[in-house]
Amino acid sequence: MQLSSPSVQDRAPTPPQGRPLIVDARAVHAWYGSSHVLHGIDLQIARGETVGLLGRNGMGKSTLIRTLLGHVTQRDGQITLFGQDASRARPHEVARLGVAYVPEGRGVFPNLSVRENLVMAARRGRDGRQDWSFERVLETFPRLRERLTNLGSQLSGGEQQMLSIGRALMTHPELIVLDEATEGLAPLIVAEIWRVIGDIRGSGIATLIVDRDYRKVLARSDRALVLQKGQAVLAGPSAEVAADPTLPSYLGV
Amino acid sequence: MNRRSSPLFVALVFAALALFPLVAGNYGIDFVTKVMIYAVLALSLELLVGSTGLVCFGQAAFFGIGAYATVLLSPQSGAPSLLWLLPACMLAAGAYALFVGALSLRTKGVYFIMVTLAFAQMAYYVVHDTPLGGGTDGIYLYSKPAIGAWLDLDKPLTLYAFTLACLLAVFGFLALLLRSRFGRALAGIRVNEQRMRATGFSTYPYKLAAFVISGALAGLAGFLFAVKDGYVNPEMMSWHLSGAVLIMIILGGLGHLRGALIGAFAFALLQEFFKSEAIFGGFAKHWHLGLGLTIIASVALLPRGLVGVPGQVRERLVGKGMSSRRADASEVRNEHA
Amino acid sequence: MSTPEVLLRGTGLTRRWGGLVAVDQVSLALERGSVHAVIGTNGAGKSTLINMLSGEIPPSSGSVELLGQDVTAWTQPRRARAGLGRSYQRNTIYPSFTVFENCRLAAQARTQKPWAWWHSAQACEASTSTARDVASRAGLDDMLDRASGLLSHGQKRQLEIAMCLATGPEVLLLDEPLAGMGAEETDRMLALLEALRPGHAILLVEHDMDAVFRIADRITVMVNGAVIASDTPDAVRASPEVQAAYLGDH
Amino acid sequence: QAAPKLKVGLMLPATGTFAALGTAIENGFRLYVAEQGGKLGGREVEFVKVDDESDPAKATDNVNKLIKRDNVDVLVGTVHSGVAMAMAKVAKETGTLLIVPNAGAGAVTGPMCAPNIFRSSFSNWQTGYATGEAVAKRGHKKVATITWKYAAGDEMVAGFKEAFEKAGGSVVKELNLPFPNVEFQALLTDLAATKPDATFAFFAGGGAVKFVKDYAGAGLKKSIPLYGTGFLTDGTLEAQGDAAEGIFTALHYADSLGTPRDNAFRLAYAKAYKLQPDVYAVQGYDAGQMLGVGLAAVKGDASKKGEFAAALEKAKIDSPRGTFTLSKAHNPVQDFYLRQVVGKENKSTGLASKALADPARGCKM
Amino acid sequence: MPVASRGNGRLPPPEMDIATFLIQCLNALQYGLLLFLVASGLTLIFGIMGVINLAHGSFYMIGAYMAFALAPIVDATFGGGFFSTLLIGMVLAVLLGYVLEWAFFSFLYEREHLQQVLMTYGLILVFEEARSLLVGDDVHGVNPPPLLAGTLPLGEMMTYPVYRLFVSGVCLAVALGMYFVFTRTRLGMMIRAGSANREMVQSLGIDIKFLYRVVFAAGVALAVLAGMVAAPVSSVYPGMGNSVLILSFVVVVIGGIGSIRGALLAALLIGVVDTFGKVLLPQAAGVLVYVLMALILLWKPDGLFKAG
Ligand SMILES: Nc1ncnc2c1ncn2[C@@H]1O[C@H](COP(=O)(O)OP(=O)(O)OP(=O)(O)O)[C@@H](O)[C@H]1O
Ligand SMILES: Nc1ncnc2c1ncn2[C@@H]1O[C@H](COP(=O)(O)OP(=O)(O)OP(=O)(O)O)[C@@H](O)[C@H]1O
Ligand SMILES: [Mg+2]
Ligand SMILES: [Mg+2]
Repeated sequence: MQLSSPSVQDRAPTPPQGRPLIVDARAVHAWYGSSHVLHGIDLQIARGETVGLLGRNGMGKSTLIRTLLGHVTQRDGQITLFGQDASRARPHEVARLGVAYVPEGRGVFPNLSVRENLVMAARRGRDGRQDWSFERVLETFPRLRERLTNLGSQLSGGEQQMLSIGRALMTHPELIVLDEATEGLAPLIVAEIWRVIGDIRGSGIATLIVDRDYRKVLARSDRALVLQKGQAVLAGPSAEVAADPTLPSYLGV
Repeated sequence: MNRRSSPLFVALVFAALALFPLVAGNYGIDFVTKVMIYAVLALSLELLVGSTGLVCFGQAAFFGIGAYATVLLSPQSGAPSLLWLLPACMLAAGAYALFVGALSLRTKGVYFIMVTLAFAQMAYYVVHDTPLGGGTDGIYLYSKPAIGAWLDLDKPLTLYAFTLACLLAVFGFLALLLRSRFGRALAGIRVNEQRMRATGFSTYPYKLAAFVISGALAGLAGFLFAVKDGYVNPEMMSWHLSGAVLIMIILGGLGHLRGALIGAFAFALLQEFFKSEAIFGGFAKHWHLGLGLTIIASVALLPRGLVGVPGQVRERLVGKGMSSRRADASEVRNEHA
Repeated sequence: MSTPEVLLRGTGLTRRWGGLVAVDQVSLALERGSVHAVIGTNGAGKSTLINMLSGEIPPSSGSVELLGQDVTAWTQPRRARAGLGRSYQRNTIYPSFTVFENCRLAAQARTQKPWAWWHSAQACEASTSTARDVASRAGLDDMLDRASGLLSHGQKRQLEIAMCLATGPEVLLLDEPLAGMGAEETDRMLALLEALRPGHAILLVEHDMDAVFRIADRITVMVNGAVIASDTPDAVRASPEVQAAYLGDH
Repeated sequence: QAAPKLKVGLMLPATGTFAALGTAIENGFRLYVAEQGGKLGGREVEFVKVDDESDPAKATDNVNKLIKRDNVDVLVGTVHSGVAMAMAKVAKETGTLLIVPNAGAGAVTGPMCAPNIFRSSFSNWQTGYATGEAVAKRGHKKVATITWKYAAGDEMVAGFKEAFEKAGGSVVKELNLPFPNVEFQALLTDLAATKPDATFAFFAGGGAVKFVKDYAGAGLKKSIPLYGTGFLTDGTLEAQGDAAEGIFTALHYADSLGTPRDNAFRLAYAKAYKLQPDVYAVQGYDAGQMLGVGLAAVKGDASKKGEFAAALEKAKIDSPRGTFTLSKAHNPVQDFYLRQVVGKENKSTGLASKALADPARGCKM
Repeated sequence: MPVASRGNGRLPPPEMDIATFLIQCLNALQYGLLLFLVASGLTLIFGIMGVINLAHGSFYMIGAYMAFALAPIVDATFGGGFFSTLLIGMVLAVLLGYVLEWAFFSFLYEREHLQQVLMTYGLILVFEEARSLLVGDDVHGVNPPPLLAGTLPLGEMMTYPVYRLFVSGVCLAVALGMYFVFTRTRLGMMIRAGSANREMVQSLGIDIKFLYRVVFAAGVALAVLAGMVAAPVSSVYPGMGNSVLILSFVVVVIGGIGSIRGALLAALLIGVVDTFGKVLLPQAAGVLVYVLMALILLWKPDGLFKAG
């Protein structure tokens, strides 16, 4: 398997044998203007796998995600998604390959009603799956059902978060990318989200997750990657990462 | 992004304007006087659009009111004194701005644009459809204002110097204003009014003050225009002029005082250039085409307007692409999405 | 200890959005020297409550009292000048300004002097030093000259708090200040709140229960607009009602 | 040795609504100069052009451009009255010769009149007055008027009313709509409810086309005969189609007058420009003639304004429209034809008014 | 001397019988519908896409000139007269819109909105001049198709052109169609979403560039359709685009940006105010529309119908 940055050669993220890789990114660099934000990061995600992405504020987690998704155009490196070269792919092409995105800050459409936010996103999965129906999303987040006709801008912060996740599910992704998806959610709902993540993992959907609750992330993910100033400083099976004595220093705890 | 105007450039411009009469003929002086008046008008609008984020589409009304006041307040015989006439005209324009601003600042964004247009159109129809200001044919100014014998605006050179002084004064005043606390508060209002209110700025009076100042300065431009032409006409208040001034400041580059200056000159010179029979011969009558294409090209190639040109050249030389700017802009925009 | 001084009091606050009662007859008092946490399910009306207290939206009914004065009819800026500061759940910053200017402008609210148009704003010592101070307290020392729109999400959250502090409020209404912050920043923020506690009255809306139970002196729990409990942290944690509606197995 | 060239400043609309009129005037003017071998008063003519955009707010600048920058000897222009007023003011102040080839504002040869200002076209009052006489003569008693609410419209209606009431008729309704609004339906309904004997209308260009079509479309053409000053159907017949058929208008020119002078002019014009001339072309042509006459008298020296004016005041201009002279205020004293639209032409049916002179109210000269 | 004429403008106050009143109502309705049609393209490009499109008037003008200049060519090659001209004109308009978006607008979305003002201003100048070069500066009339050329009797002495009914019909069809597409279809939702957050729309697998290109083309096609349909009623003349531009913005803004219902209602309201204003308050007819707009926006700062 490929190795990530030199310092972690011995702990390269090795996905479980036999499962096909749906994300295979190697030596990813990214820039915002003249500032070099990502310095050669490797990331692999296999089908159905949950991968956690950790690091302090401003270390490049979101940038890595946005680079994989094609939103950061100043990038370098080799990105393969579902076996296809996506190094230069545009965001909508990435999405159509089966990647859904729940961005930090939620990205709810403020001028669309809750129903419209959901309905507009609906799409069949790669294999024709349509198990995440409108109804099922509303069952998962009952609060949304009460707010169906409200505009996105009229929702509480947590409601927006639910809507954003629900909307991602409506696209029937193979990989769902959650950037701080539990931000602003009540503990009960957070538990529910983690349960849903577990569910979708069970149904073979892979997850790339960023969350401030690093313990939960490490506990619920298969593998994890820790970023520090745009470099991968720790990578490997989550249990190993969790046990690593240097982890607290990278997370500032 | 701090918006420091480059003082050297501005100083050079004003120096060039001061020396210009030495080399120019009658027409040149006339022409530059006109452009300087438009520059004053553009500066007045820049205060609203570029600095406060209030896109006013009725600036011509304040301009026109200043001009009409000049003519209507002037006595039939004998030169009126500049000392009271000028303030009176600015006051008249400012008073209408107070009225318009007090009402239209209740609205935002495009709605604000349209309400200011509506009030400007009302002023337009008052002079257009009533005998007050001579109707559609306009009215004449009989004698031009003066202060005693030493400042007689009837003399083109005196008018030139006076206009230049006004332009300099307005520019200097606005430059000071924008770096003051008042100016920073306006900038804050442009970027995020909600936060301004939450931190304790009563934004309405701030915006209203900016609106009135802007209106009065537009009135000053109107005064100068009426004095220069000695003739006013309802078309001075039409939305075409409001639009043209807006075009000037966008072309020059929003958010910079010198952008208004550059824009006014660029717009006027471009028109003259494409209208010139000496260069284009018979095709000069199709000057709209050349002007239009130039404007389109400038939007495509100069994302920051004319003021951004030096920066772009520098970036080119250093070999830094424009993509960084784009990433920045989209990021900043999404913040409000 | 003398009887605690109530700095901000909301009485019978109600807000309707069409048919929805977002906040229903909520009363609470914020005392100097204490942190009062408001927790509750999503959409319970916590942000709406803050909006009413800070004057961002008018209540459908009820009243607000600030430093002993009835301020229900006051505009938001006026309340802010009287010593009420707030942060937003969604970043509400000046994205095109530098971090420093964001803080400085907020600090300027205390010394507005709009008529002094010949004085440069940057020359105002009071606001520049306050700006540096609050930026450093929020952990943004290194970023003073960065355009704030280009910060990472968590950094923007830090800035949000810095701007709230810059106005030097006596009463702070913080809407999920810890959301989006990493562990290190969370600790820093809690320490900051701890340091602010004496002399200030703080309303903290948060979903991070560890943090809430660590710092709150009193907790109000809201569900569907109504208060279902308002008590000491221990009592709230023990309440079966609160556990069922909000905490779960926390 | 050759005298220096005579600089003629043409200030006409090249863009905007009046562009076509500007072209016709320029063509007419150039035709006359060409007929004279490119020379007037012994001096070769050189043209300097400015597009006035029909914008009075820019008018003073544009005139200054011609006078101060290009140092023209003579100014010719323009179509729009507001612009012409600004031109007249500058001409009056600087003493530059000005010939107005269209704009009918009363003031140009009224309060603004000056020894160096001339008009080769008409005054608004004149056209209205001539129409008023004709409508009265055709036996109508109660008339409604309709026009845009701006100076030209007001002046024409005033002229019309003066003549019509003098002849014993009465104007029962005066309808206005804001310039340049072209939604006539409401006023047509109002007109139908008023039931006058006839309607007098002034519109021009696109507005005239739409008005005539709407008038016919509303079925009023049959029940309430439509009259107008000639602009209602001049240069617009192709666009108006059948709707204009039979309409009577009065103007100082008509298609196929049939006089030898007119035939020669039309032939020459058609040959030069592959276009049929219209009244604007005639006005341009006559502006050229007037300049020729004046310059001949001063041997090409445009600075001798007194002699120039004296010569013109005595002259009989042999225009395609018929000979005319100039009034004291320098406005043509001319015949007006009552024309009827037949086929695609404004055919003269006789005189509406003979040698009609503008009263030049307010002119002190 | 008859009493009726007592000097300029001092005529007896207008009075109206029932029949006249009803006819005026019809006029108001018809004018309002025409206004909506004219503004429909702007509702799309400006109201929904959020592009400040000053060139709307130019697209309208292009449509009108197409109706004039294209008709003989189409009739000669394909036959079918008016209706095939409409069809072919629309196809050309879509192409034009598509190319324009690609060449001039695709890079503007990420910039400051006022840059669009500058761009579309440049386009106005170019289009107007191109028109002058290609078809000249003359005024032209366009005849309604023979099928719709008749008139219906109305009141005692008036008639009503059938073609105007057709125009109203087209307008209603356009209004209904737009309303349906934008509020009821996913396409409409995507378009509205795109105006709020382009990046997120892309993340949902939608090619926003293509989508917006198509929408822009549709907006241009609507403006051109309006021009072609209105040509027989309004005739064809230089500067005609200018004269509808502001009024179209007024319609969109009074209605509430992004609301098609609002735009329709606003157009009808303007129709009523303009029609009755001209008759009952002729002195102020020019400003009435602006007074109306100012009043409505001061009363409802977000227009009649807030978008949603
Ligand atoms: N559009 C941008 N332009 C320039 N710099 C940026 C931009 N967006 C982010 N950055 C910078 O890049 C770095 C990485 O940011 P990123 O958003 O990836 O961090 P993050 O790990 O997601 O942090 P957080 O936990 O706070 O969301 C930060 O230092 C940030 O300031
Ligand atoms: N402008 C509005 N129009 C209509 N409903 C609104 C509006 N703003 C908020 N609401 C509704 O009011 C309720 C309370 O919202 P609020 O934002 O106060 O919740 P909250 O307690 O802060 O929730 P969270 O923890 O998720 O942020 C929600 O159901 C929300 O949808
Ligand atoms: Mg992030
Ligand atoms: Mg909230």
